[in-house]
Amino acid sequence: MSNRRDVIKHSALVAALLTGVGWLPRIASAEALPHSAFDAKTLDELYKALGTAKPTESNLVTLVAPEIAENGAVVRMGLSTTAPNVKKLLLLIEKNPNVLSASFDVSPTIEPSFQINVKMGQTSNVYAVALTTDNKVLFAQKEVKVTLGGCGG
Amino acid sequence: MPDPMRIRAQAQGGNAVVRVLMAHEMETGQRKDASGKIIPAWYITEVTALLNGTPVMTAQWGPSVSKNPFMQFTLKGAKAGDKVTIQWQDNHGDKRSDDAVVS
Amino acid sequence: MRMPLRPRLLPIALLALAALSGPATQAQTDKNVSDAIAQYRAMLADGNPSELFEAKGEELWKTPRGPKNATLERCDLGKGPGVVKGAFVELPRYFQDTGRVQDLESRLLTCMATLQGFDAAQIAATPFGSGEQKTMESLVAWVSSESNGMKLNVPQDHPAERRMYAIGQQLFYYRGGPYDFACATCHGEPGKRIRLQDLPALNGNPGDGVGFAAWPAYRVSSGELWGMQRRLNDCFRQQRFPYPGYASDATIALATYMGVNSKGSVSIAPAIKR
Amino acid sequence: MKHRTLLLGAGSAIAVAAAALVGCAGTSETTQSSPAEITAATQATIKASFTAKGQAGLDRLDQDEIQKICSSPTPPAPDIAARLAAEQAKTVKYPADGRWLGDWKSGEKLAQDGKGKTWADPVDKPGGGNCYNCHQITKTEISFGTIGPSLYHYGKLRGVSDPAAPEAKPILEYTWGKLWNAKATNVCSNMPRFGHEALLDEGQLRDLMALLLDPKSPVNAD
Repeated sequence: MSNRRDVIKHSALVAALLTGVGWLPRIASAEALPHSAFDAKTLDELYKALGTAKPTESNLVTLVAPEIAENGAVVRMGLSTTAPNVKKLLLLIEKNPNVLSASFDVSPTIEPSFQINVKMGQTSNVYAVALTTDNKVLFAQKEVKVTLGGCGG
Repeated sequence: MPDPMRIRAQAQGGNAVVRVLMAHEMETGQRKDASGKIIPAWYITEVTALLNGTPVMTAQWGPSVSKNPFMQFTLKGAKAGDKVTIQWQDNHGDKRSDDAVVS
Repeated sequence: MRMPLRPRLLPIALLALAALSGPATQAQTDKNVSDAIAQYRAMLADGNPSELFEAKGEELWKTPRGPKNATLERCDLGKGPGVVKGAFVELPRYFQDTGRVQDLESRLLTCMATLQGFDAAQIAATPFGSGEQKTMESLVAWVSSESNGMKLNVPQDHPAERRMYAIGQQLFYYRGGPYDFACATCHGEPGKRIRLQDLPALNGNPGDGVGFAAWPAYRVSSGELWGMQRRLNDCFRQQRFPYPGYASDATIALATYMGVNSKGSVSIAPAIKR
Repeated sequence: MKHRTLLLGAGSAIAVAAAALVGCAGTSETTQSSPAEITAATQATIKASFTAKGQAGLDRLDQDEIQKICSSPTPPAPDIAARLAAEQAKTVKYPADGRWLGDWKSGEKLAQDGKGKTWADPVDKPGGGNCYNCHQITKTEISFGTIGPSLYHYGKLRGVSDPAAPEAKPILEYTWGKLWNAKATNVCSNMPRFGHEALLDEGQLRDLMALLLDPKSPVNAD
């Protein structure tokens, strides 16, 4: 199911989302990107511009989220990482009006693992992102489908 | 004065699992009231956890954290009798701090 | 260095759906979807915000309030003044002092009026979620939590209780309104759903923690604690009926009917619901 | 025209029933209530418990013959059911201009919409079809109810490849009738009588017809 285009898309998206919420250095080319620019050609430039902060999908980051949310008002998310030197764990919800849901600054006394209830306005990709002290950006992503529940009235 | 939190801290294999419920509206600033006026955003912006008085975690939250927020985390090396403190602050400047003892 | 790529995870239920071609595989779709919903609910089960309401309810119970500046600690919920543990699973029941069959909320109104001096009619007319109705949310959360894990045992000893059951049964099947709906339209047969929500068959015993045994509950959709009164009120709204009075006999009759039908099922109140 | 009556229309009967209720609650604890007494008490309870709110007036509690006969755990006797269904069948108004199908896209929107007719809804706002509450319809919408049968491939399964063809006519008529007055075929059907109760207008019904029967609709095409 995975192809290079998808990988690039998710990676670029995380980068753009992070830039938007102020967690990555604001890079002129990234900021200037129109939303429609999430395709490979333009994104190669974005990659270069992001340098070490290039977001990488990684199995060192885990996102636990339901396949389907019966109600978008409360969706339990679990985000954790086994990557070394992690300083922050972020939860991003792509289609929410406020993309950044929560950010956790971790210390050696706490597991880099959190559960939290968040709101989702609609079906969306959700990203768990780990930022390391050596400026790596690692992420895991999953689509959560938000359904219309009840009698709809 | 905001309502107290519910904090449960349980020792588990050399660590302590902490579950927290906070009483808060977490208004997004996106919703409208019956008359069509935007309901202003009102949400917890910062959460801090302390173990025996020492800060171990700070979290920044946006308005998309659910109403009456739930959060769970694990403190390394915490044992029965240790004191866990949770503090929050919202965008109105309201604050709340509650303690629990690891059991 | 690039990290090894993890294959993109497509939700299993959606993959299965994509493979569907016709109603022949309906059962499989239903199973995938209901598994996914079950997963969603299981994740939420730990950390039910109803605990916040329970804590507040216990405090409100013990706090002197109202014109008489009194607590509710002498309130008789059916097992004697001040006895809260186990009271909820035996409600609605007949009360000698009022001469009425009362559910939890109706009885709390009585106590708030007689002990604390509140105007019961005024509280009954207050919109859900505001004023003293907000107090009620917390009180029902706490009182019901004190029967959590106990078996429902709504009494049928007094003739008034049996009569209330019989009225409740007729109301359950009473069709009306522009849509011709009765309670039974949605809750008359087991194994049915409205949209993705399972519908308990309330003319029988739907089992532990289902139907009557799952209310009061924290509603994630509104972030409020709903008692049975609000649950029934919203059912009647969607049934396109007129407005049922708070703690009116129609609502108590239906609660009696459902409660008695659920005899022996374990109450998980306050539950968490979508 | 519909004739609605209260089960016990007379006000005096209600007064008696109310008195019986009070009496029961007070002293006559050993008396066993007769079924007629309970029915009267139910009526009294309804009267005392509901108030009009918004567009939901108290007249909504007055039952017509169908609602009355179907307010029981046991279905009506076959002969009565057949007679009443035949009467309901006479109420169906087929499209005057012979146009059966509208736009399936509008039909899908209507099928999704579960609003309308509650005490909280504005009177002038048209109500939705509520279809997904009870039926599977398209393949893509996974949030559907199961109170009614699946309507996925509705037209396809009935062999409707050209809705304008003469052989499709009986299916068009049957489907229109079902939408207009479901009680015409099944007297105690759970389905609302969308045409008969003026819940949807002719244009809306045409759009729902298209959703179910247009070969291009995702109901049949997917």
